[in-house]
Amino acid sequence: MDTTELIRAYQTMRTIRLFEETVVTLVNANEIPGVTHEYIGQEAVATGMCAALGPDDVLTSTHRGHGHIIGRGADPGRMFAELMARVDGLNHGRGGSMHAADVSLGIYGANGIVGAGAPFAAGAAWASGAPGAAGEPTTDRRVRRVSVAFFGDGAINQGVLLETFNLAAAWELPMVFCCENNGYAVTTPAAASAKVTPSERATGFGLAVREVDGMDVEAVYEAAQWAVDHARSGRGPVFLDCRCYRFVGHNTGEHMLGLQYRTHDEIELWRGRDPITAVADRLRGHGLADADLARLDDEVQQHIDAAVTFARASASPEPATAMDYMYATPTLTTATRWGHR
Amino acid sequence: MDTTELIRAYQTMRTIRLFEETVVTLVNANEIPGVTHEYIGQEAVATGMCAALGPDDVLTSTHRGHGHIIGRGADPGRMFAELMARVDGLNHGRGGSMHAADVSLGIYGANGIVGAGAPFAAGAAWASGAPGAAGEPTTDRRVRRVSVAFFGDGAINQGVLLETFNLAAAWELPMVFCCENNGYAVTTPAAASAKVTPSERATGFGLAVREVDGMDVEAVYEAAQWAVDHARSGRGPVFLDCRCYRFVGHNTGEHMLGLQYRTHDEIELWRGRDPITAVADRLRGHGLADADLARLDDEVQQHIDAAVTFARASASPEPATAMDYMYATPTLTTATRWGHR
Amino acid sequence: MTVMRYQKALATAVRDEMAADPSVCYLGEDVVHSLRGVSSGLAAAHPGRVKDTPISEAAFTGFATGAAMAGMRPIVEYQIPTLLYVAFDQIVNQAQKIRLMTGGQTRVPVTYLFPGSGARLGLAGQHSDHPYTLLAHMGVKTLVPATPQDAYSLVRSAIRDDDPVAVFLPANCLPRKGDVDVAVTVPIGPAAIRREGTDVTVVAIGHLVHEALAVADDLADQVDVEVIDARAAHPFDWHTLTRSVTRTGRLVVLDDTNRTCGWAAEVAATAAEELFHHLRAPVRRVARADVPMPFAPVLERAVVPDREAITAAILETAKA
Amino acid sequence: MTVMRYQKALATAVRDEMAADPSVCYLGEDVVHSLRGVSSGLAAAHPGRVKDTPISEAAFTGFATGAAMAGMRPIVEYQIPTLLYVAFDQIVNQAQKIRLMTGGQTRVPVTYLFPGSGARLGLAGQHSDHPYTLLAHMGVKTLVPATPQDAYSLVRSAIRDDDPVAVFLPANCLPRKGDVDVAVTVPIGPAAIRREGTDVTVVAIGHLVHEALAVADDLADQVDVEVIDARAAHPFDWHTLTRSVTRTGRLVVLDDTNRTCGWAAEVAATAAEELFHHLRAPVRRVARADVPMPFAPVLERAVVPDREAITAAILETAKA
Ligand SMILES: Cc1ncc(C[n+]2csc(CCOP(=O)(O)OP(=O)(O)O)c2C)c(N)n1
Ligand SMILES: Cc1ncc(C[n+]2csc(CCOP(=O)(O)OP(=O)(O)O)c2C)c(N)n1
Ligand SMILES: [Mg+2]
Ligand SMILES: [Mg+2]
Repeated sequence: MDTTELIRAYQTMRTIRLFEETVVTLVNANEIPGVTHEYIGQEAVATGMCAALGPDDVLTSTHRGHGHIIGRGADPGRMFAELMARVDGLNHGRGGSMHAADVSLGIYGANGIVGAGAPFAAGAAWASGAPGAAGEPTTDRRVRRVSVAFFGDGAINQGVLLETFNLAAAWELPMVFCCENNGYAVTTPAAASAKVTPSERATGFGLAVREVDGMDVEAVYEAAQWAVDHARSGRGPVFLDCRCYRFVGHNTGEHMLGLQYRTHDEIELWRGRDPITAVADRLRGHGLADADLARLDDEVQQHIDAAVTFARASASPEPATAMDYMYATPTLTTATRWGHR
Repeated sequence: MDTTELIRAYQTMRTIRLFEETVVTLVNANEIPGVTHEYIGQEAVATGMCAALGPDDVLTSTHRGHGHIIGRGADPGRMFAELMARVDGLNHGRGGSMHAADVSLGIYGANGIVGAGAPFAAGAAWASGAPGAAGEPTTDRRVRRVSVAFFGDGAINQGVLLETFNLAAAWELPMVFCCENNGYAVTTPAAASAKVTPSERATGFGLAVREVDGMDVEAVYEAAQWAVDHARSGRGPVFLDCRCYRFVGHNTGEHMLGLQYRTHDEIELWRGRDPITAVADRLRGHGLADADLARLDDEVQQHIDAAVTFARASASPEPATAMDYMYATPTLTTATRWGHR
Repeated sequence: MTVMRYQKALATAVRDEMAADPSVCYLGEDVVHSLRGVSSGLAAAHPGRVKDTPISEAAFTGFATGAAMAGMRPIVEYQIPTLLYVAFDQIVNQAQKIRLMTGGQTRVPVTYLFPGSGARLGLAGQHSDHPYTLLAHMGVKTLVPATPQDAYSLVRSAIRDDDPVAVFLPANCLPRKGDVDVAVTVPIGPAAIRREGTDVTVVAIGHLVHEALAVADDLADQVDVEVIDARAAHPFDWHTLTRSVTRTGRLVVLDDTNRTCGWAAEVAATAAEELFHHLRAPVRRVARADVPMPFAPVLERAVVPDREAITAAILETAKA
Repeated sequence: MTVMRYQKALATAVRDEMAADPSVCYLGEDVVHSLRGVSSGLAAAHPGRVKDTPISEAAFTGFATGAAMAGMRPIVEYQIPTLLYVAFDQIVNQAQKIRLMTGGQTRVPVTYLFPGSGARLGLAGQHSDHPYTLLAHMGVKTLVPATPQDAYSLVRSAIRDDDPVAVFLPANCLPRKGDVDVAVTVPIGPAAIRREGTDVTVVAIGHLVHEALAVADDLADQVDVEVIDARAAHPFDWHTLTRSVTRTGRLVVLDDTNRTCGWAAEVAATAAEELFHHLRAPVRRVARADVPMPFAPVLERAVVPDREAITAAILETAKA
């Protein structure tokens, strides 16, 4: 990455981190209802991956989706508003953390069911080259749209995702499987749930595979560029096995349960590899002064503060609108059922 | 295989073949209701695999299950009776072709849903060594029960089977995945549905894999012995990729549809490798005369004829018994619902 | 207007929509060779828009969702009705919910086709279900056309609808013949009164509409039966039901799903709530017994709604 | 007799059955660390009989089926109620049907636990369902204990039952406290009359039993409400219902699943069929609106049955 790109990556990663730290505060203050899963520690993956995407590309996200959504460029204000269940939220307060989406940016949504979003990415990838779909293949055989499916190491044991690996490989879909291999599915170590690594499994489906240091945004970006180009140029789907770590609990509430499935040492070891600190160090290598970094941090802080202010100012939905958005083509009789409650 | 074993294999294969030919006749004569999927051409797989099993071993079968069930030693009379929906059927006329089972022989059933039986095999395999389960591990760490899951090449794209591959590998279950790779899922060639071979896929889950000539009963038997021993001795699950072919349509009714997905030449090529003819030839090599073979054939014919006679003599279930066997522990209220029809 | 078999009308609807709209595509197992007779000739006419899928119902259902969000209008064919269960999460928890969950940011115009749904003597436990109730309960628009005209027109409406729509095409309807006018539009929603009558309202769906009509004719000199074809398990046309029951005061509901919490329960329950003061006799349901389909045809006949049970219910209701 | 939280009673039932019967085992995601609080300490007490599963609901559900056929009595825990949809085929099309399909050759004694089912303010579209109706419709024995005593005793009955039994443990019940006598057996089947009354029969299930009781107390000087806790969505105790409605002539049914074809529909429909001549007022259902759960708590409150709606339904019924 050149300096400009690296600065942008730093800004994105800082934004995700601060967004997430703010989310934790807001959850604990009961300003955000429900359950959220923080992306803290994994910022390099979403940032590097999204940096390689073009404007028409599509992504599907997970329960741990904030990083992908912010990384892809969604407005933090509307994202906070969504998490805070406000009408100006991305989903008008209908989705919350686990279903946040910004379809205008190709974000087909977080998902509460592990693995379940991946086939959407496959379908969208296909539509980009299918006759009649919005995106015809361009003349040089490069497709307009590449899809990225994000998922964790735990997801690779879920049937629908495995089926999607196969579908993508068999149909040579222009898509990238981005496995955020943080080593755990909630409390369960990846190795307890599978005899092979994610890469080995993906190879067995005929996907092109690369292992990536998911704590290094430049490594992710480089791999992502290769992967997206591979897919876009019609050479078929790619699987990126991004080794990373979450610095915090599975979700905001985990600390209350007192679970002991990772050692203090292990957590500290990975925290020592903080992907944001790493980029800051590199930026210093690119000639940025501490003051420059402080200014960047400050900008992010202001951005997030403004976002929270925006969200707080947004209204709650009206109870009478609870059935809104249910059907795109309402029929007389579906509509009247509401009265029957 | 020594001569005795080979003769037994010949008898089994002939029995399956004649059973299936008789089924076709009975379906066409409307003596068997519903849909049946014939095993004709694949006899070597079930025969070789079942020959390697011990008395406590378990198998799960498929929609194309007659071969597995006869191969495992179920009574053809009770099997015909089941297909003819009679009270003396293995399932008392409740299951039919797609659900035929003989649990006393460890046959946990044919299955109408592709891939769906495999996890039962995994669970039964686990129970064989689990504390409290019927079968404790023997002292030499060899487990009492090995499970075999049969399935086709089309099934390896089905989520539940892929998840079961993983479960078996991760938990080192004593089980054998027996893939009957006949090259097609109904009309769809295996290569159109997957970029890799079944073996490659299975390797990617960490299963021990062997490719087998599924038209050669001795090759299957040898591989099956290895596989069962591998599983029984605690070395983990095995995947056998048995290359074979079905000589007839996907099911008895296919010929009425006039589908053209396999060439005449391809079918003839494989028919030229008829696994039963091959065994007959080898038996001649073992010194059997044509008359000996004719006598064996004759015995099989008599056996099947008697089986059909038995089945035809069996009564239809009484309509009033339609809810029988629904619950193992009926409750007052579940029972009374019948009256509400 | 031509006479057409139901199965042909269904196939023609798909063919006409594929021709009319390049964003319509067709996915399923063995659809290129048209194993189920819905997609004959489609692959040749529209190469690239007809895809044989691997045996991966969950994934190809989700695939259709994503393609729909990206601008296509996929039709997904399931080879067996119970494959709904394998794809269940992808239909009821994903495709169906995405629009509301995203606050209306997207539409999911997918049509799920279940040709040959319901029982067909001898298909046993896993091939005889008729699971339209499950989808109705989950709020999915769920159609069960009874006639060739409806097979044609409702399937076209389903494909043009901007929401997920499931269409069950009962095995017992596929061979039926009837007039089909391709110019006729049948919207999703309104029921059809197939026979007017004054004594008893019979609400039926799918092939049971024809059973109801046959019984009504048989009983014509004793009871004047009104037969309503619901057409959709969801949404249900309460207006037409209300008008009819207000006149007859008597209601029998026919349903080819398990009796407990089945579709007929909804109709009967709503009648008990909203039409109570019009009812002159207890509501009656004729539904499947709560049991997996036993294989033996003699047992199958004992657990599905048949003319005998329908006749008994109508007579009992008329006389109560 | 001790005072226990519902969640603790549930965990104790599992612990006691594991101790009593070596063929009972426990499977699910993160059960070794007991993420859902049901399996605390089990893995240490019974090494080998408690297994953390990969995120493979379909496979581990089928795994339990096979283990059950081989002599075990597995308990399967699902981390989210809607994971039922992912495992749907393996429960409703496999485990539930195998016994009948094999003509009684085998039993499938598996218990499916759904701790924390239903809505819990803010869990949104895919974590708020309460899908007991789906299983009841498919004939699966389906329990929804309301009290700590029932959480203890019904879970034990479920584990000892020789058929698949699903148990939904409503999120809104988990923190409740109550007396638990571990010597008490509660069989699967009979409902419980939680409050006797003469004016209106209210049938409820799960946490709605407590809502019903609270409303009944509130209304005590206007209406004398009888509250029946169904305990099981299937089988339903028609006998107890009949006895009650025969006296009160008025029925309100509370249901935490989608209204359309929901469990309340079954109760209301059967009442309209069998108790018609005893009914003095229209039956009323209070159920969820037919909509995926919207995230915003204010919207969630608008679509689930609440005391206001229950009160209105009871008063309306009492006065009709
Ligand atoms: C199909 C399914 N099973 C279980 C869950 C409950 N659950 C939510 S997140 C999670 C762990 C996911 O692990 P992984 O895929 O590695 O993602 P990570 O949380 O590590 O980012 C589980 C089990 C779910 N949401 N969906
Ligand atoms: C999950 C599922 N999907 C689709 C079907 C319909 N179907 C029955 S058999 C079959 C093909 C199976 O192919 P394969 O596994 O190769 O077995 P074969 O028939 O070749 O023995 C299909 C698609 C089904 N029964 N179950
Ligand atoms: Mg993980
Ligand atoms: Mg095959």
